[in-house]
Amino acid sequence: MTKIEKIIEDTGAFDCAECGKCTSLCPVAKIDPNFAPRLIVVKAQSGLGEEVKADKDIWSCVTCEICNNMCPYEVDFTGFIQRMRSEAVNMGNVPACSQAGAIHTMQRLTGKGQKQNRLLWLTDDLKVKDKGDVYFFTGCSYQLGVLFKDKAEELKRVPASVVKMLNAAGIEPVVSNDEVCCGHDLIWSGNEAVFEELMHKNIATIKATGAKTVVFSCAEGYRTFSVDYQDFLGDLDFEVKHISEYLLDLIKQGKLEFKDTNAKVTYHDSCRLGRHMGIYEQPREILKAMKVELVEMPSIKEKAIGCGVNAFVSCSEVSRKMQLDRLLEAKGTNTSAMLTFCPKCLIHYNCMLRMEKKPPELEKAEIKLRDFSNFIAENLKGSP
Amino acid sequence: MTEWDPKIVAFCCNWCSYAGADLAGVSRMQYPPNARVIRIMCTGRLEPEFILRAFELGADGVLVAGCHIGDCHYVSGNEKAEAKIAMAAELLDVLGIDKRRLRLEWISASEGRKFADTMKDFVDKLRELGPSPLKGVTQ
Amino acid sequence: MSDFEPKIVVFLCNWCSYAGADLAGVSRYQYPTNIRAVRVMCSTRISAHIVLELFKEGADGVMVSGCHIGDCHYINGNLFTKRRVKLADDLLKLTGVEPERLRLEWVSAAEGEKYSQVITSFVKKVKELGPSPVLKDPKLVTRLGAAVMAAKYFRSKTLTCKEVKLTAKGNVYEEVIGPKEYDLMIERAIEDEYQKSLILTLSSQEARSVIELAKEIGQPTDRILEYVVALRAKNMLALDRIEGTTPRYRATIGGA
Amino acid sequence: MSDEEKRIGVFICHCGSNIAGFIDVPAVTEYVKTLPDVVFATRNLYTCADDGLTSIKESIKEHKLNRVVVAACTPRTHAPLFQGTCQEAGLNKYLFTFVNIRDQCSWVHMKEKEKATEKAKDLLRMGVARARLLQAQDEVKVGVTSAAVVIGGGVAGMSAALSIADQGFPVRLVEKESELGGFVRNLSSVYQEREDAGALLKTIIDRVRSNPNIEVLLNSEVISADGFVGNYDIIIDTKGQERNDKVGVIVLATGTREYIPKGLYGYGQSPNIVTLTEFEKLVKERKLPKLSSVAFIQCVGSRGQDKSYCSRICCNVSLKNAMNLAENYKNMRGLEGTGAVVEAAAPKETPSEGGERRHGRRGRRGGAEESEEGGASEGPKLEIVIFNRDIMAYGVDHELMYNKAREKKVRLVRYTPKNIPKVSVDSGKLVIDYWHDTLQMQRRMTPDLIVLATPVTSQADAKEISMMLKVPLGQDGFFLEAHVKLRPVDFATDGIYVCGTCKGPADIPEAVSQGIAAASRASIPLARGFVQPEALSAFVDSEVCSGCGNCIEVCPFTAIRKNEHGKAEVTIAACKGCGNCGATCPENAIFMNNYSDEQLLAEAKAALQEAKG
Amino acid sequence: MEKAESSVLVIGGGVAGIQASLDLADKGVIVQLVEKEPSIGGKMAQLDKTFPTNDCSICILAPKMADCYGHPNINVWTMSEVIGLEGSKGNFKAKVLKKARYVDENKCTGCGECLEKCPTKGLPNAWEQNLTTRRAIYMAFMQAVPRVAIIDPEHCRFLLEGKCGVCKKVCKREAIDYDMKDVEMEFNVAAVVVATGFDVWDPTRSTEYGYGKYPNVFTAMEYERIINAAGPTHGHIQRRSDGQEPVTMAYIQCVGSRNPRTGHPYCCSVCCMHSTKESMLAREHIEGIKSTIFYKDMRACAKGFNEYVERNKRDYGVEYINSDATVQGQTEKGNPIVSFDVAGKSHQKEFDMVVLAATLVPSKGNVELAKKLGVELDEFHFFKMQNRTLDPINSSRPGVYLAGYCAGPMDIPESVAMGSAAAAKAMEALVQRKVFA
Repeated sequence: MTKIEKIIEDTGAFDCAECGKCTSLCPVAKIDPNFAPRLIVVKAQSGLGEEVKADKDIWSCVTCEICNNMCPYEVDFTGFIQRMRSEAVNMGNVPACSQAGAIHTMQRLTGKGQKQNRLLWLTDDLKVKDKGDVYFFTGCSYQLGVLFKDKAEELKRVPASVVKMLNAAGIEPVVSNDEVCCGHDLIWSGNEAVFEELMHKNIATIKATGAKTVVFSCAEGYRTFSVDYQDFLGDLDFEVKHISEYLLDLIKQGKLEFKDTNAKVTYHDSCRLGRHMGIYEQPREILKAMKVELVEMPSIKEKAIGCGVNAFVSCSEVSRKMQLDRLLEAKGTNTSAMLTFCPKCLIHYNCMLRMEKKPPELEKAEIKLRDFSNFIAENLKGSP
Repeated sequence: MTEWDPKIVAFCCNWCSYAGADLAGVSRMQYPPNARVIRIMCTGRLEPEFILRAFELGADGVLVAGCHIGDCHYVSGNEKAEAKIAMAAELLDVLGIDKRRLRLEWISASEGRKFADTMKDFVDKLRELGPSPLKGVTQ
Repeated sequence: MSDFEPKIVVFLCNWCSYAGADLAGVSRYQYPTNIRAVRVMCSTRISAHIVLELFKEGADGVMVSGCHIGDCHYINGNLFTKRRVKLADDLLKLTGVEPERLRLEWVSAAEGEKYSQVITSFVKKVKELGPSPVLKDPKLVTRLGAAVMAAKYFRSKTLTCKEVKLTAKGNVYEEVIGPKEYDLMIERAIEDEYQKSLILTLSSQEARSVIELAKEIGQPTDRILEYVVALRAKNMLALDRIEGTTPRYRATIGGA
Repeated sequence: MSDEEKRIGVFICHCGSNIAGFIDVPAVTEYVKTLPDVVFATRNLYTCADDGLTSIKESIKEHKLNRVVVAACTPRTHAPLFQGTCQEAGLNKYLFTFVNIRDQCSWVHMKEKEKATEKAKDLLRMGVARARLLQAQDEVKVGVTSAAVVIGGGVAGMSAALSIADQGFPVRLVEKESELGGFVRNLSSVYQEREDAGALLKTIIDRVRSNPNIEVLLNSEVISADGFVGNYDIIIDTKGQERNDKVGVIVLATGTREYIPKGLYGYGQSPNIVTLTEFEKLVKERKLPKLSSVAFIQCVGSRGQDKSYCSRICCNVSLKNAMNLAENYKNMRGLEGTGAVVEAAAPKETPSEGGERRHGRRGRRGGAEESEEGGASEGPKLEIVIFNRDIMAYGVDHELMYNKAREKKVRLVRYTPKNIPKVSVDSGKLVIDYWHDTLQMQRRMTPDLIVLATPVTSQADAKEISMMLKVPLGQDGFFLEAHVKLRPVDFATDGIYVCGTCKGPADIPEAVSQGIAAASRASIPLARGFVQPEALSAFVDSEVCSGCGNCIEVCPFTAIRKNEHGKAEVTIAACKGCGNCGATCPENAIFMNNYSDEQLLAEAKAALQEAKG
Repeated sequence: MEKAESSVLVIGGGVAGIQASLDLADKGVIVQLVEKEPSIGGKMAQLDKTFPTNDCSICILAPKMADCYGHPNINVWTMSEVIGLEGSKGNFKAKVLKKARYVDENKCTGCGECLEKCPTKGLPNAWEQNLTTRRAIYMAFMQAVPRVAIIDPEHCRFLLEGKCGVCKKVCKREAIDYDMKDVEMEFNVAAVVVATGFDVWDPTRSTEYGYGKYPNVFTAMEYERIINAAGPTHGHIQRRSDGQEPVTMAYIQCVGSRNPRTGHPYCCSVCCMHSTKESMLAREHIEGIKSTIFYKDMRACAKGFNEYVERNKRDYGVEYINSDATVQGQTEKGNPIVSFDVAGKSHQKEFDMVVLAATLVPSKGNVELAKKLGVELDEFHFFKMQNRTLDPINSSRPGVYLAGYCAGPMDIPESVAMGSAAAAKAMEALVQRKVFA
């Protein structure tokens, strides 16, 4: 069995009945009619795998998983794309990464074995432990906040916000300076080798703390642990939870209280958290518990429009159009902020909002992007 | 690695610093051989990625040298570089790479001496800091 | 003419149109009171002569309503209905009674509203036409009598039931006849039958000469002569007496 | 009867205010009393209520009524009730008539009370006119021969025979071949469960053979059938020996045969181009050649290529065979063991419940070995392609098989009639050049075997049987049932029923189902022991009849035939009273019971008289 | 009570159940026909026309309904459900719960006076797919059999608050009975025929079609009512958003079916054909209407179906596009935008109206009923056949037989045939009982 055959086998690409539903739903195909998910899969099935590997379409896919979610035959399109990308890279079809690839390099660098300073955000008022049941995977929020200072500096505050929330509920999470990048952007840009290294490091780090539950604020880290790590390693020794799930439990137990706020917000389902992981209701329920008014955009949940970029490999006109569509929807809600758990969404949407020549429709848009965890933490009872 | 010697990647802008380095040469000013100079048109062109890549590929230090503020051949490229370097430094810090391993200097075409001194000083500093923390592991 | 309330007889097939008429009632669709419905099992039951008989009795209008083509409870009865109503229509035209007084409609069991609309429009049409001229005009009565007779004739009846056979499968020589050709064939046959019936009817009242008949019927004498010869050959018409040189004929079988 | 004094009683219903609110019922009642032969007229708040019905019964006795008219809602719902009431009072139900003054009068003229009242009077006058001409009718009871003949011993015919027999009636099962089984004898496996077709047939044949009510006549044909529902005289020919028999009902299950694709897709040019049924035989006889690549081509000769219809079953048969090849090729060739042809039918896939699996991935990268099927190691895989226009995997099992086939890497390539695959034979090698519609490119494959899925078609003797039994064939050559929706196993002619593939393509469960259904219909007259149609039938006055045969031609139920005197004769048991013959008869020799010309004209003409008073 | 040896219980009064009942009753068997709705007729009564002949559905069904109700051997129990089945083949004891209708079936004449006077208006008319309203006392539908009113106890003011009583006042037949109670009945029967039919799947659960979000997206069942002359719009095709007549229409196939994700991986067998029929009828209603059918596989695979589809293409100009399609938004005018894939290229097209061929799924009540009957369901909640090839009519319990869609997807003639077949099986059970008793 060749590698491509194995990929087809594992992702169920042979189940495709060529119905075309994926294309009809695909946000990329809508903007670029020459792109069709079904065509990629049918080509691979029909013995034209080499062509698929060499084609730029492999990088045009935004891996938003609308197709996966709706494919009647459960063909794992994004899984197929993810794995074909690594094949593509091997044959020299490489993506044009944003920021010349700085993000990917930064991520690779986390795993070189040096002593990092990952916990710079950790102030004295925050209570954390070295060993314990609950591990908080901080991810690269802070680093991204540094790297995108002009676009998303608030990301630097996310880890602190999460610890603050957990502390407020009486939980002292474990955080570790030995943690490395989860590898999300690496696996999605075809670098399986380094991804695996990072994965093993993280698993070892978490194991060493004795954690039974690992919580994430970052949607991508959550997805990577839940899907990709398990794809390589099988079941993990610990439970993987998103902060929204985790917090909602705490809220239901009455362990968290919020101050009165008359904020009116809208919520953006990022593809990783929503379609990839099926977390739609928890963030909404948290907002309800916070008594924050939620105004929904027209496309939400499984139909939510994505940010148009994945793993910083596919920033194009398609991305711009998708971002614009989403921001116009957000503008239509007349709310003070669009909340999201995905740091990338924050960066990409802000990238458009802060463009020097932004589209005229956005000229007067008051919409602001906000990280959800930060927003919760700011509204905890007793916070300034 | 008994004979460790710092490796430096130096990004020099075409108009000022590269000319300054030339001048140092023309003037036969001696400085340690640890730097590999990469000419760029302007420090404004410098991407943080270059710095990160340099370290990833084994550099012990990165030097960025451009025109003095106000002298930029492209008006304000060097101002942008300043911001980027600051950001890169902060990032290096988080990554556990001492930010002193990254150095930004303004060296004009006439400052051959400054170029040579900067190099000497940087190599000394790096010797103090020892090999890049990324090394030992990548082998 | 505003106070003219026509009397209209409507034949409804039991399975579709009668149910449709009931549905109009159940749904309270209102329509004029002028219609008098007669229920039959299938619209195919209504032969042309029944329709013509009613016109002869002074009906202001007659409507036949059955299932839509293809919906017939008896498979294809309504195909024949179509033919039979066409036959009545052709004969009606020959008598000089306005053919608009006869109508064929398909109303299904779900079409209560359509039924009320069909009735409303038909009543309106008949009101526009005014009262039936038949009862005031003995000539028309005679002609309708002849039409009734013609409708009952072998040839008319046989031809009307052979449409499918002749237009689809062909005659005994396996010649398939086109629908238009078939229509034309029927029209000609019906006209012949009608004229013959009229001759018989007129000559059953009193012995008639060919010229008299030609005048009464409004056809050329040679044509009437042909019919007279044909009828004599079948012993339906006999020489009564010769007045001068003019032979006068009398029908041997009763006219209408 | 006609001389008898007519005594008509009229009952007018108020239906609460539904009628009385819009029609002056008392005035109508008074008017009715003035009509000839009306000896009694009354009105009820609800005629259908107990007191109303009692009043009808009592009045019949008290006033010696011999005709009853009820004016009320609609006969469609209420006529049977009043007819029953008349019968209870000893009055023949055909002496009852209904006048619709609610659904077709009061409710549709709610704002014109005066005119509606006039109309109601007219309607009653019409009803009374009709009532005067009503005749008592006896519903004719015709006895039934308590036996059935089933023509055709395939699965449909056997199923029909079994069910009729199990309902307690003797059955002759007539099969023209020398053994039972029909078309299924050609097949190697049955696709629903992919079980052995031979074993399945054996089960059914054993059931038939051991049923004491079934007489199996092999090498036999029904060569003549005469009569009508309940009473058929048939002649069965067994190898030249004729046997006269009497049966009450006939079930047709004459089956089907495969279309031979002469001149299509290189058929005949290579022994490795076979039809689907020939392929089944190869499998059954274990003569399958060594294969590395197989192509199935669907819709060969069907869906407009020669036959206009879709043959329904071939997609699923091809899918079954493709899957057998993919899963079980070794066993199919009989290289191993001597067990059943298909041993290792895979367990039925349990599909996942709604949306829980967000990631459709079937194998993990880490766990490659465990997820792999053993098949991969057994040398090169068999390439299987099905060229199709649409896959007709209707229903549950077929669609699941379709999904499963793709999982097994059966490739499905769609073609359109404009771009059909081209088969060529190049020095013994098979080549298929085809246009891939999704990829929009010309492609080629070189299979070892090409299987052409051709439709099933009607039997050669279908026309003969159709003429013998006077039952129609459709345009496609299959027998035409009475109504495609609601009478799927009946013919328009009572007493003859149809099931299985002689009526159109059907798979085995469908044929079985239809067979049992036909048995149900056929055993109705057998169970009743008689047929008793409503007394609405036509009557031929044989004195007047000229024997022209027009009526025979128009009768949709073949209820009229020429008797030995050359005159038309109506089989009352088969007549439904539509009146087509009556309207057609050029001699006016046909009289319609209960809907005679006289009655219709009397009713209609009464409408034209001006109402008095 | 009837003797078991001459009685059969039929559950479900749709076309399959009616057929089974009539076949049995014509053989002299006493049939207890149990229907949970207020009228028999089932889903077929709701359809406008039937394919491939475009016969008027209610026209051909109504005589059967009337025959069934009026048959001396059939007892029709509407508003009733089976709540238990004891015993064994040949000798069952069935418990049936007849729910209170609050209107005496023997008295009500179906005049409808009460319907006009009832003050509680505006309740959704489920039979008309909620496209119109009814009152608290209502008739199941125009051609209902029995044609008897029914009171909705959840909305009747009298039943809820003890005030009102208008219907009782206007009913001169005194048919209204507010004190009516649910009644439990018991029947001795030799066999049981299950014919519970299907439910139409609610496509709001599949967001890709925008049903419920975009007003001009309809289900096929809604559309059947819309084009029906007796339906909520009197047969005029109108958009939900503005009442306008559509000029372009799209029909999307396999909505919720052939989709393992929705739990319905199977093909419902009829949608290709009913969409073909509906597009044909659209053209008969509106001259010049342009219809497009989006399909995965055009399953026109029974008698006359392929020809029907070809005729639709040729004579009615209906376009067939081989792609699964979804509704991705709507224009300002409320035109749904349909997105689809032709030969690997994405297309978006707006239509005035979209009709979804929402799949038909086993009746919701099957799970509960199967428990009560002691029979097995398959994983999709269809009643399980004992053996698909050999004994497709038998359920897993001897003496209980299956007919119609409750045993798997099928169209009307198949359901009718299976109705007859189930009757035959039930008859066999009766005969065996007599022989071996």
